[in-house]
Formats: sequence, C-alpha cells, structure tokens
Amino acid sequence: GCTTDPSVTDSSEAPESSEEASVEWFDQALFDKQNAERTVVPEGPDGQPWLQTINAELVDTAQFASTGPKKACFANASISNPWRQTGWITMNQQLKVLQDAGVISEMETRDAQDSDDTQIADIDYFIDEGNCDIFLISPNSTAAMTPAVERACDTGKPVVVFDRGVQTDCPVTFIHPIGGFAWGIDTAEFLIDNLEKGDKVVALRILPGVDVLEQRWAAAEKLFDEAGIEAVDYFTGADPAEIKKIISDELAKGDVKGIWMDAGDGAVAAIEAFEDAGADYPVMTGEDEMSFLRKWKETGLTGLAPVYSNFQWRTPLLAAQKIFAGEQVPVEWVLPQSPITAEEVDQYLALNEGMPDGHYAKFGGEDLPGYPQVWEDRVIP
Amino acid sequence: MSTATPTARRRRGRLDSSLVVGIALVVVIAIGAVLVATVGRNFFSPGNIRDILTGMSVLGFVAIGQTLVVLCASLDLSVLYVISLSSLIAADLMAGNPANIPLALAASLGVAGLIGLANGLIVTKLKVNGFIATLGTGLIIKGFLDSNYKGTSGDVPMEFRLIGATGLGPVPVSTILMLAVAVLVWLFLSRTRTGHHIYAVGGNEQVARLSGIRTARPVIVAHVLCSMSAALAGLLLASRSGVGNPTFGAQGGYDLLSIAAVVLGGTLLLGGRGSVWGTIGGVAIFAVVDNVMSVMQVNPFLKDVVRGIVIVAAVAVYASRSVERRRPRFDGGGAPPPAPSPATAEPAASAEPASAEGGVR
Amino acid sequence: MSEPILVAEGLEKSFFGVQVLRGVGLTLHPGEVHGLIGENGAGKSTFMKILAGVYQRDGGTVRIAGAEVDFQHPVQAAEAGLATVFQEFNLLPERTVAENVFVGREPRRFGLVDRRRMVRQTEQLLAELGIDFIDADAPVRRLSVAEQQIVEIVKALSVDARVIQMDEPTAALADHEVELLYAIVARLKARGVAILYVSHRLKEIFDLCDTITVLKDGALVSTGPAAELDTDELVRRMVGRPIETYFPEAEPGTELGEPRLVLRGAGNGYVDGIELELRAGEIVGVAGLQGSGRTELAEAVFGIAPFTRGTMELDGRAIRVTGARQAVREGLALVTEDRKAQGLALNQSVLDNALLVIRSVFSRRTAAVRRELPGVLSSLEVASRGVEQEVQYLSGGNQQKVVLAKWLATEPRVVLMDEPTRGIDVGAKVAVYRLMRRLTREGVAILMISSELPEVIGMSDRIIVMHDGRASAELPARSDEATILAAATGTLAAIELGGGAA
Amino acid sequence: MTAATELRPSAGQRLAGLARTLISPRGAVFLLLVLLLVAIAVLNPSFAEPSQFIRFIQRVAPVAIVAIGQYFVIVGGEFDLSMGSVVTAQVVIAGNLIGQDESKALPVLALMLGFGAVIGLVNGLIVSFLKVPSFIVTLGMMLALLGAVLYWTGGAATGNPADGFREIGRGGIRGIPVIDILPWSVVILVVVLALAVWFARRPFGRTIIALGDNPTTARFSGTRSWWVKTSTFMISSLSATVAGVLLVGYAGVHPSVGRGYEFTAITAVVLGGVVLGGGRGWVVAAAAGAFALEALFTLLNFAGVPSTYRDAVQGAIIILAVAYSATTFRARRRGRALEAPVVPPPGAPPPAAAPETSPASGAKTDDSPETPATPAPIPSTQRADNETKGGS
Ligand SMILES: Nc1ncnc2c1ncn2[C@@H]1O[C@H](COP(=O)(O)OP(=O)(O)OP(=O)(O)O)[C@@H](O)[C@H]1O
Ligand SMILES: Nc1ncnc2c1ncn2[C@@H]1O[C@H](COP(=O)(O)OP(=O)(O)OP(=O)(O)O)[C@@H](O)[C@H]1O
Ligand SMILES: [Mg+2]
Ligand SMILES: [Mg+2]
Repeated sequence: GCTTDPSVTDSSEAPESSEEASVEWFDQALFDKQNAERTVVPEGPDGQPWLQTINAELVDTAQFASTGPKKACFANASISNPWRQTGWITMNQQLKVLQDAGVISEMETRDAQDSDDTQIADIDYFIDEGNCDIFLISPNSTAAMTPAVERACDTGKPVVVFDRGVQTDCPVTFIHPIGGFAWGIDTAEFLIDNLEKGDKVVALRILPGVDVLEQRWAAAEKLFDEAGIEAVDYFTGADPAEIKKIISDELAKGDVKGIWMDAGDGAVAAIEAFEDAGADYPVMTGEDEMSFLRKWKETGLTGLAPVYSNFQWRTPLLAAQKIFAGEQVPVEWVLPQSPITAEEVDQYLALNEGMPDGHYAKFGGEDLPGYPQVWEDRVIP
Repeated sequence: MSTATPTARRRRGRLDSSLVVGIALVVVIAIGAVLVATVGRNFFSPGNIRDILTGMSVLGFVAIGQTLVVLCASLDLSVLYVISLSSLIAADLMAGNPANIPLALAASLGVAGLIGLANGLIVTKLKVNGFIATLGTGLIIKGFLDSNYKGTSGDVPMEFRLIGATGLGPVPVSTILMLAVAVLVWLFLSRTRTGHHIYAVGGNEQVARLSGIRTARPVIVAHVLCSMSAALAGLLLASRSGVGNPTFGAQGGYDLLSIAAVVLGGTLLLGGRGSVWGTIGGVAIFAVVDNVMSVMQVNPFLKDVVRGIVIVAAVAVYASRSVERRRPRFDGGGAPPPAPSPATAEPAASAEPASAEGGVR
Repeated sequence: MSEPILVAEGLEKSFFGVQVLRGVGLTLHPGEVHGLIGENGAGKSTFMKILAGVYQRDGGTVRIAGAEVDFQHPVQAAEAGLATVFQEFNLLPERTVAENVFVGREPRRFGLVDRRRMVRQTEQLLAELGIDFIDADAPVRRLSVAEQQIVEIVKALSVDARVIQMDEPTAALADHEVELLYAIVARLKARGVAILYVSHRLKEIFDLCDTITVLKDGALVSTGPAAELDTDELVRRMVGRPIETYFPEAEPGTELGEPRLVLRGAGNGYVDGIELELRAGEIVGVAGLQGSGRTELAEAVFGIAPFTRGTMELDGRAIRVTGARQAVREGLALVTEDRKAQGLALNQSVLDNALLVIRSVFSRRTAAVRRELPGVLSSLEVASRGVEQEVQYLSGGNQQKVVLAKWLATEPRVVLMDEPTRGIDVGAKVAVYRLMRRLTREGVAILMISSELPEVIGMSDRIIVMHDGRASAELPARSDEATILAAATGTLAAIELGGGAA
Repeated sequence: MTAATELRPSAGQRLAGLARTLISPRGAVFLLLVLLLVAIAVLNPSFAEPSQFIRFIQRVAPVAIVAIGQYFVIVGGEFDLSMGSVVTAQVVIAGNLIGQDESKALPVLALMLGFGAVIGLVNGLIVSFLKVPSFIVTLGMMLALLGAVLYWTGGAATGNPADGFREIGRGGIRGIPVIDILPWSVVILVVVLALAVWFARRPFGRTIIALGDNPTTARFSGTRSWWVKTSTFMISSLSATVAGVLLVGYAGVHPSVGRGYEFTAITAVVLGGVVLGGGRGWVVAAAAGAFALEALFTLLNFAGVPSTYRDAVQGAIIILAVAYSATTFRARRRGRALEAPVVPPPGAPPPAAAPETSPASGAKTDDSPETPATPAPIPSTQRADNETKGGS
C-alpha cells in the first residue's frame, strides 16, 4: 500500500535531472557520448593513463595558483569493496610522492562508510573545521551529495570530484573513466559477438541503485535486447554463495551460454558453478580483478575483462597539484577505460603476480613507492 | 522495614536509570575531548559540535521510536526500510515544488503510520514475535523499494532542504526538531494514558490486563509511532540530501544501531523500564564515539570494532549495576559476597571458621 | 440491619473438571467485616476472584445492591464498587507507587495524565491509612513486601469501593503493620464499606470480623456471627476431621541418627546467628511470619545466597556450599516455595522435569534413573496422562509431586522443603506427608519450612521459629500454636495471650 | 492412566497422530517444505532427479548447519547475531592462512575450530557473567569481528584456499549410482544433524531446553547455567565455523560470504516452530526450516519472480508461517487444556467424604470439559505461563 507511483512525477520543476525521478537508467545522449569516447585516442603522457584525458575541455585554474604545501581534505564514500580498497591504497602512495615533493602537506580523510548522511556531515565538518586548501570528494551517491558539494564549492576553495559524479558544475574538475555505458557496450558487444541469437546470458549484478553500476546494465540490456540475446539479471550482493546458487538454478532450468557481470567480485564462483554442474564454460565478462583474470587463464574460457579504471584514484591528488600550479585541467576529466582482452591477460597476470585476488590489474601504481609490497600486503591506512 | 528512609532509597533508585547514561556520556565526552586534543583539534569547536549533533539527529529519530517499541517488549527491524520509503515518498511528491511539502509530509508519515499499524497488528493479533514480524514487513517493503526504485528519486525543494542545512549557531535545526520529538515522546510516555500503558504492558502483560488495560492497543500505538518517527528520520535525510534514496536506511544500519542505542540508554530489552532521555544519551554516546574516531581518522574497519566493543562494554556497566538482590537485612554480609572471610563474623558467630579444605569434594 | 450490599448464592466453579466451589454463597452488609476462612485450597481465593470478575462462575448468582451482576473483568467490578486485594501481587515493579495505584485508570486533566493529582491522591490515600513511610513517587521494586502489600490495599481503596475484598492482606505484614491494617479496616467500616476478609490468622478474624463464613473443600460449612464461635469450634469446622489422621505418624523403624546438617552461628545478609542441628531421620519444622527469613535460610544452606559467617557441617564435615550445584552434589535438595517460578520448567514434560537435576548434575546416572522413574512417579501417585505430558497441564498437587520426584531421583540425604504443601489439595498433602515419613525412615534429614502451623505442629520433631532473620526459638514437637506465634512475632512473653484471645 | 503408565498407540492412532503433527505448529514446517518441493518439481521436473536434488541439499547444508547451531542458542533462551560474521571471518581466515599450501589445511582447520569456540566462549561468558543481553553482546561481536577481520586482511582475502581444502564444500564421493555424486556437504550435514539430534536428547541437551524454559528453576536444580549457556554459544559459533568451511569450498572467499546468515538462521529456526525466548522446539524442525527457506528461494528463482520481488514474497511467507504456528498453537493449547481432565489421585479422599460438607455439593460432578475458566481478556495462570513466550 503505497501512495506514490515513481513514474508519475511533476516534471515542471525538474530541469536537466535525468536521474531524478526516472525509472530507467538508460540515457541515449550519454550512451552515444560514451560510445564515441571508447574509440578516442586519449591525450596525455604515454604510459600514464591516470594523467590522460579524453575530449578534454580545459578550464583555467590560475585563481587557485599558490605555492607551498597544501592541505587536502578527502571525503571518501567508503572502502567497503576491493575496488575501492585497491584505489585507496594507491591514492595513499600517490600522496606520499606529493608530500615528498612538497605539494601536499597532509591529507585529512573522513570515511563515510557508505552513508550519504555521514558523507554530508563529513563535508560540512571539513568546511567548518578542516582548514582545507582543497576538497577531494568521492561521492557516495550522485544526487544526494550535490547540496553538500555545492557548499564546499561555496567556500571558494577548489573542489575535485571523482568516481561517481554530482549534479552540479561547481567542482573544478570531475574525474572519472569513460563510464558505465562504455562498460556495458564493451561487454555486451563481446558477448553478442561470441554468442548466437537466442542464447541465454545470466547477468550478475551487485546491487541496485548505484549509477555507475546501473548504467553498465542499462547499456548492456539494451544491446542484448537488440541482438536477440535472452538475458536475465540478478542482484547478488557480490556474495559468491548466492552467485553459485543462482547459476546452479539457471543451469538446472536450461543452458546458460553467457555470463555478464557488472563487477568482477564473485566471477570465480560463477565459473565454478559451471564446473560443478559439468556444463561447458560460458562466454563471460568479468572485471580486471585478479581473481577473475586468474580463473580465466586457468580455465581458458572465452572472456573479456572490462575495466573501471582503478588508477583514477591517483588522479585527484595529481589534479590538485595541477590546480595549485595554476595549470589548466579538464572540466570533466575523462580517463581512458579499455577492457583487458584475451591477448592481454598474460601480460597483466605477469605484471601483477603476487597480488591478492582482490587486487585490480589496472591499478596503475607500478611507479609509486612501496610497489609491490604495499599492494601485496594490502596495507590500508 | 518500614522505617527505612525513603529518601535514601529514592536516591539509589534514580541513580541507575538515565543518570548513569548521563555519567557515561560525560565520561565518553571527556575521553573524546582529550583524544581530539591530541591531534590538535578542539572537541568543543562549533564545527565539531555541529558534526556530533548532526550525527545524532537521524539515529535519534529512529531510536526515539524504537524506545517506544522496546518499552512494550517488542522490536522494530523494519525501520530501515521505512526510512528509505518515507524519503522517497516525500521527495517524489515534493518534486521540487514547495507547495507540495505539506502533502508530501502527510503522505510519508501516513504511509509509515500504516506500516506501523500493520506491524502492531501482526504482533498483537497474529501473535508473531516482534522480531520476526518486523523482519518480515521490512523484507516486504524492501521488495517494494527494489522493484519500484532504481536509485535516488525525487527532488526536495530548497525550502525543505533548509531544515537539514541550517542551524542556530552550532546547533542544527534537525537536532532541535529531534529533541522536540523527544520531548513530545517523553510527554506522551509520562503524561498520556497510552504512554503509561506502554510501560505497564511491557512490564507485565498479565498485570496490565488485570488492571483493565486493553493490552493490544499500547503495542499497536508504539509500533505506529515508531514507524512514524522512522519516517521523520527519512524526511530529514531527504532534506539533507535533496532526494529520496531506497538505501538510506540500509546505509546507516539504523535497525540494529537504534536498538543498541536504546539498550545503551538503559531501557530494558524485555520492556517495562526505560526512558527517552536515556536513549538520547545512548545516541549521543554513539555520535561522540563516531565523531572522535572520524577526527582521529581511525581506519574504517577498526571503527566497527570500536563500536562493537563500546556497545557491549557500556551495556555491561548498566547490566552489572542492575543485578541487585533484595536488600540485605544484616550488614556485613551484603549482597552475594565474592570471597567472604569468616573473620568478619559478628562476635556471636562461631569461633571455628569454615575450613576450605574440608569443604568441596 | 441494613439492606445487604452484596449477596452471592450458590456459586459453582470447576477447573478442568475438578470442582473447587460447590454452591457457596454469603451475604455482605454495609459496614460489616465478613471473615472467610478455610484451609488452603478450600476455595476462598476462587470465590473472591469470581466476585471480582477474574473467573466466570459456572453457576449461582451475585447481586450488588440488589442488582444482579456478572462481571467479565475486575475493572467492571471495581467500577461497580467492588475492589479486590488479590493474594498474589499485581504490581509493576518498575513503576512508581502512584502509577501502580492508578494503572489502567490514570486521572486526566486536559486529556493528559495528571501526575500531580495521581501522586497527591496516592499520598492522601496513604495518609488516610496513617502511612507516612511510603513515597508515592518511589518505584515499587524498591519497597519491602509489606510496603508492597500496603500499595495493593491503596490500589483497591482508590476506586472508592463499597465492597472491598482482601485476600490474606496481612500475610506479609509484621505486627505493628497488622495494627495499622486494623485501623484501616476500622475506618473503612465506619465509612460503611463492606469488607470480605480472608486470613489464616484466627486471632485477626476474631479481632476484626462481625461474621464468619467457613469453607471446606469448596463447600460452605457454616456462616454466622463471630460472637457465636470460638477458636476450637472454628478449627473444627475448618479442618473437619481430627488432626491425627491428617498427619501420619512416623513409620516404624524410623531412627534418630547422627547429625546430618549442623549450623553454628551461620549468617549472611539475610539471616543471622542460625544455630541448627538436623539429624538423620528427623523432621525439623521452621515456622515464622512471611518475610522472617525462612526461605533465605534454606537458600543459604543450599548455596543460593551462601552463608558468610559461621560454620556449616554436613555429616560431620565442615563445608562451605557456594552454589546449588555443589549443594546437590553434597546430597542436599531444596523443594522451593514457588513451584512455577523456581521448581519447574512448565513447557517441559513430566519426564524432563523429573530428570532435570539428574541430567544437569549427575548426567551419567540419567539412564538408570530414567528406568526407575515410572516407579517413583507411581509411588508418588502422580496423576498424568503419561510421562510425556507437559507439567503445565498438571494440577498443582501433581506438579508438586513432580518436583519431589525430581529431588528424590538424586537420593538426597538432607531435604530442605520450603512450603512443600503450598496450594496443593488435601489428598496431595497427605501424600507429601507420607513421603516425608518414608524418607526419614530411610535416614534422610528434613528441614520443613511452612506457614501452616498445623502442618508444622503435626509433622515436626522439633520446631525452629524465625523472626526477623534470626532463629528466635527452638521448640519441642507438638508445641502449641500460640507459643509458636508468639515466638514468630518476637513476643514470647505474650504466649498466654494467643489461644484464649477470642 | 494414572501413575505415568503410557498407552500403547495403535497403528491407526499413529497415522492420525502423524497427520495431526503435520498440521500442528510442530509439523507445519515439514508440510511447508513438502509443498515447496513439490511446487519446484512441478515447475522444473529435473529438480526431482536425484542428482539435482542432492545438489540442492548440498547447497542448503551450510544454512541448515547454521540454523542447527542457532537452534541451541534460541532454545536456550538467547540470540546469536554474530553467526554471519563468524562465517565471514572463518572464510577469510581459510583464504588467508591456507593459501595454496595444502599441507596447512589441517592445522588451519584446527585453528578455525578453536577460533570459533573462542568466539562462542566470549559471547557466552559476557552474557552469563556481565548480564548483558545476548542480543547486544552478539550484535557487538558481529560488528567487532567483521571489522577486525577486514582490518586484518585489508578488506579482502588473499585468495581462495587450496583446492584440497575447498573440496570439503565443493566436492564429494563421485561415481555413486543414482545420485552421481554424494557431496561432502551432504555427508557433513547428515552427521551434524545426527549429532545435534543425539546431543539434544542427551542430558546436556535437555538441560539447555530446561534452562531456556526457566532459568531460575535450572539454577535451583544445580545446573551450571553459565556453562550450559556458554556452550550453546560455542555450538553456534562452531556450527558457523563448519558452515564457513563448507561455504569457502562451495563458493570461495569473499567478505560478503555469510552476510545476513544470522537473520536467515533465526528465521529458519522460527519457521521450524522454535519459540523465541527458549524452552520449546525441535532441532530437526529447525533444520527443516532452513530447507524450507532455501526451497522458497529456489522456487522463486524457478518461477521467474523478478529478483527484486523475492524479498517481499519471503517476508510475507515468514509472517504467515509464523502467524499460523502462533495462532494454531494458541488454539491447540486451549484445546489441549480442555481435553486434559486431570484424574484426581486415587489417594485423595473424595471431596464429598468430608464430614460437614454443604448439601449444595455434588451439583456438578461430571468430568465435562469446562471452558478454561477465564474471561477473554484475562488468561488463567495456566495459559499465562507460556503466553509470554509464545506471544510478542
Ligand atoms: N486457575 C486455576 N486452575 C486450576 N485450578 C485452580 C486454579 N485456581 C485455583 N485452583 C484450584 O482451586 C482450588 C481452590 O483454590 P483457591 O486458590 O481458591 O484456595 P484458597 O482457599 O484461596 O487457598 P489458600 O488459602 O491457599 O489461598 C485449589 O485446589 C486450587 O489448586
Ligand atoms: N529486609 C527485607 N526487606 C525487604 N524485603 C525483605 C526483607 N527480608 C525479606 N524480604 C522479602 O520478604 C519475602 C519473604 O522473605 P523470606 O523468603 O526470607 O521469608 P519467609 O519466611 O520464607 O517468607 P515466606 O512465607 O514468603 O516464604 C522475600 O521475598 C524477601 O524479598
Ligand atoms: Mg487463596
Ligand atoms: Mg518463604
């Protein structure tokens, strides 16, 4: 008994807010933009993808130019999954470099533990008490964090947002890889190429409602639909036991030819479900998490590892460096995001040998101090 | 027995309820202030106080409602989803238009009230344990949310956002509202019949029944009010973030945390004893602990360890206090003595002390 | 005489097929104090509860001020001017005195509970009773039993009743508090209130009552002016049979043996200076008023609240018992006074309850005991539908026998019995007495705490009387009631008074 | 029928008894389970094939084992909310400490069992001696344990443990005729259930139930309450450990393995007719509750219910199932009280034999079942005793 129907909304007062009050995550314009960005050759230093940009529209930061070490305040959404943990480790190593270089004096971090409310309070605390020279924000959710980010902008200090976005242009730069639609396109095209019309794909999704994840599925679902691939999706909470049960049941119902995942966590369990049921390996897309790459290699299945570039965790601090140097930065800093293909697996496996299963192959911290020990031991500050 | 001084007795009686929580809070604040000072910050700065009070507001609303339910020996695990649902209903109905605010408030509180009513009826009429009943209704709401919402939704107009964003000095308006609700609930508990009956039913359903109380009613009312105050938490979250979110509740883990705060506030999990002010104290303890850990940049995983330990340790302090037998008639013996020495015996007592080796086995 | 305020006629009541009231009736006039007496289980409380609307009668009529009534709930009765002080406490320990007095009908002002009026009226009621030591704002859990009893009375008074029933209101009161109650009753009487008064203390009955109704086994024996009765006649009507057949003699072959349990100067927070010698084959009775510390004595011996002073010897060995488990291992058994709260696990079967101690303390003997159990149960004449029946469905007497079976299974050498026959019927009582005699013949020592003086007198080889936590006297077998009562109230000098008071 | 002699039931009576048991609260869970299984088999006949069905049992095994452990805690009158975290902790420990080194499997397994026992011991000791409600103790343990494990591992495990170790949860005895493979999980479940049934009937197991029913009585009967209580927590933590071992084999290492298991286990136990608050319930029914719950999920999968609606259906079914138990239980209890005319002991003198009884007696001497003595709003003490447990 609920009185609202979410699809019925008063759109008069809601400008440019496509996420707001929308049932569908699919956004054709964004889809087209990201689709195009996939094929753009990124600009920037070779071998340093975290400094590369795609279709950058630069903005002047001269007003922030200033010398001496600066204090960064980092409002982090959480470190509750392996992707964020890996990035967080990388970010701290990057911080060391910048501290040694005298760019950053210290970074004060508040971790919101996945709570919007906490993160809003964290940002407000920084504004009141932090003595911050720059705000780095990895929002817990897009719309909810907008008012707080706007307040941070109002202080006149530079604001850098990365990973998930916010619905305001006020930050100096918003850093992110190409995005969920690109992921969806990469993976769906791969599966469609390797499957027949009418084949069944099981989509394993972690949780509903997070934009970067929803967009992946929105794109893939659309493409599957167009290609006549039968796709069923499940939310698994990344619990491998849950994943295994789901696949087992699907296998009991009939053949499953493909597995699509919106994140690599649990890929191994999905593959093992096929092994245990004595079924042929599916065509599969996972993520650049080591567990998937290793299992992929071991089983020799037909696979693709889409990437949500983990190295983006280095960029905010580097952006800060640029901003304080008065260098131009992109308004929207789109980082490259290219999947790991079958040809590249060996290379990345070799590169990341000794890393834990929860490590991400494209973490981009090979040139940072502490490599590889810090990542191997997963030293979380 | 009749000559025992009532005043002395009263002082002891009062000590172990809200006052202990207050003392615990003061101790926590003192320790917190010292720790915060070690990292070169001021615990009592306006920004920090605001951070703490903000941290109290949402959990405060939920815990106030939870107090009512726990007082009548039930539980509410569905608050999690009621919070999310009410934020969504409100944000959707407001749709950026200030004129819609009253309707949106009425709708989300109304829906929450209906959910509470369902909880109360299931508990009292279907005789399903509150734990299971609200776990079930929570799952039902969760299913509804997951099926109908795919992420944040709605748009809260500026007018309503101000509630979450403004403050009187370092005191956020939301905290004032929360405390106002606490006062209302306190008045409800102490000044209305239903409030009194909540205590009676939670204390002893039989006695309540014999005294002519229709025992289902207070339980149902408590559940309704609990859901509605969870809805207030959801509204506050919508106000602070500008949108509704189907995961607001889950993000804060408000179900178990609110119960922990209630118990931390000295309310008996079995019902019949407790107060809203104790709960506010419990919520404040949580908020201070969280604040101090954040200021000290404690590893987020360790934060949970500390929270877990604080919950158990604090409740242990109250629990061990309340384990009291009947009053001893003869001093010297006291309550169950740990290692009584026969030497303290009164002169009249026997000369030969009970030998230890002669005893057991 | 004035018009009767309450007329009950031919009340009938059965519980699960056992009839406990057989056509009982009585008449109450305004300003009359009407004593209702009878043995345990005679049906006094049931009678009152029917009047109060707690139970529904199976037959008979009740009229108040001429109008026939049929209360479905005590609140209805209270509204009609009939208030009841129940035998069991009906208080909420966490709530204040005033809140308890007015629970369910809190006074309101502008729709809100008027706390001040509640407290004021409570204080007023307390003051009317001349009580200044109870704080209307104190939580009831802080009050002593006597004070709680007074709160119960105040609760009944607060409805401005025309009829007040009191079920053993003095059971928990000390002497001067009984005086207080006398004063209360006198005042109520002067106001024209009719009082139905139940007590086991005959002296009170004669002191207070104008009329006395005697019940026996659920039936009316007699009803008439108190002046026409004396103690002996009253007892004869109550008991209805010579006391000798009621209490079995010691079985042949019973011998007084060595001291089993010896306490010297033993004490703790609740009892003090206890001197006791309990010999094999002996039954020592412990008498005393409620709250005199008898239960606490048993609990101290059993290690629930261990002695902290003095010495305790068991079979000649000095020991310190610090827990029930140790006590059981040492051969002690404690039949607790509160069967339901302390003696039984009501949802479990007869078998599970009977094996409870064995399983938790001597688990290796479980199989053997289990084999013998049907024999034990049948020797105790436990009436059940089988060992798998849950004990909650058994009658009180049978429940008590299950408790006894539980302890017999451990083959104890010293048995502490706290109110072993409380709330059980005549037949069950005799069975318990026989069992006690059998145990003593087997060399078991028994300490029997009882509030029923005839029982203490009829069964004990010696009698310890407790007063205010101390053993105030040790009396020989067959001591008379008056002596015991005098010792129990701490006024041994007043021995002569007791019997001839009426 | 006096004197505790039992009647020997005839075959017909037994059948009728079985039927009655099935619709009784005690048997309701079995009925529910059968219905669910039949529904699944109708939707997907291959499910009924032995080889598929054994896989189903394999999959339920960890949940069922956790439910069995939770059963002992609940029937002893407490809660264990820390089970999920224990599962997670054990899974992560296995991943991190065993790694790819098979030779470490046994020592680490021993360590895990020891660790599980210690967690239970700590829970139990705090509940027993510091008098903190178990709800709070195990909630604190749940937070602290998970946080500590994540802190220790930096959020994620190094990787799956050696295949030899995972074989326990994943593999089985192959080449068995009809069922093709007999998973070790199934074997372990059977062993655990058999142990649990045996243990629940042992003196110690019965003492747990008595303690849950009435702690005061247990104490006055010489029960070592702290130890009995603590042992139930140890059992539950150990069962969570076993479940962890199976899960790490079945699914692999991830910090989300075990999430929500405490609620699943409590739900399963309550579905099995075990009364929250203690003193009542059958361990087999608790395990059946776990099966029913998993069968429900499977049914929803097969029925193609969108995954977002699954929670709603689950919630509704839990409430209905428990409400069914609770309400029929009350009805039955009332009924039972009616049909239990307690035969007066033969030793008791017939009431009328007393010399001066009133002539009015004997008006009602038949044994006809009386209505249970109470007006609707005031239950007699007889019913009141368990009302507090069965009700809210
Ligand atoms: N709710 C009940 N269910 C079954 N039997 C009951 C119930 N209440 C009372 N009885 C039985 O009815 C009989 C009369 O009990 P009642 O309490 O009226 O006795 P009483 O005269 O008040 O005794 P006492 O002096 O011990 O208070 C007893 O045998 C008792 O066991
Ligand atoms: N000093 C005291 N102050 C308050 N309450 C007391 C005191 N001493 C005893 N009591 C209470 O009085 C009640 C009866 O006391 P106790 O059990 O020691 O006496 P008893 O002679 O065995 O009485 P009963 O006849 O009830 O068995 C107990 O519940 C106890 O809590
Ligand atoms: Mg009585
Ligand atoms: Mg006593």
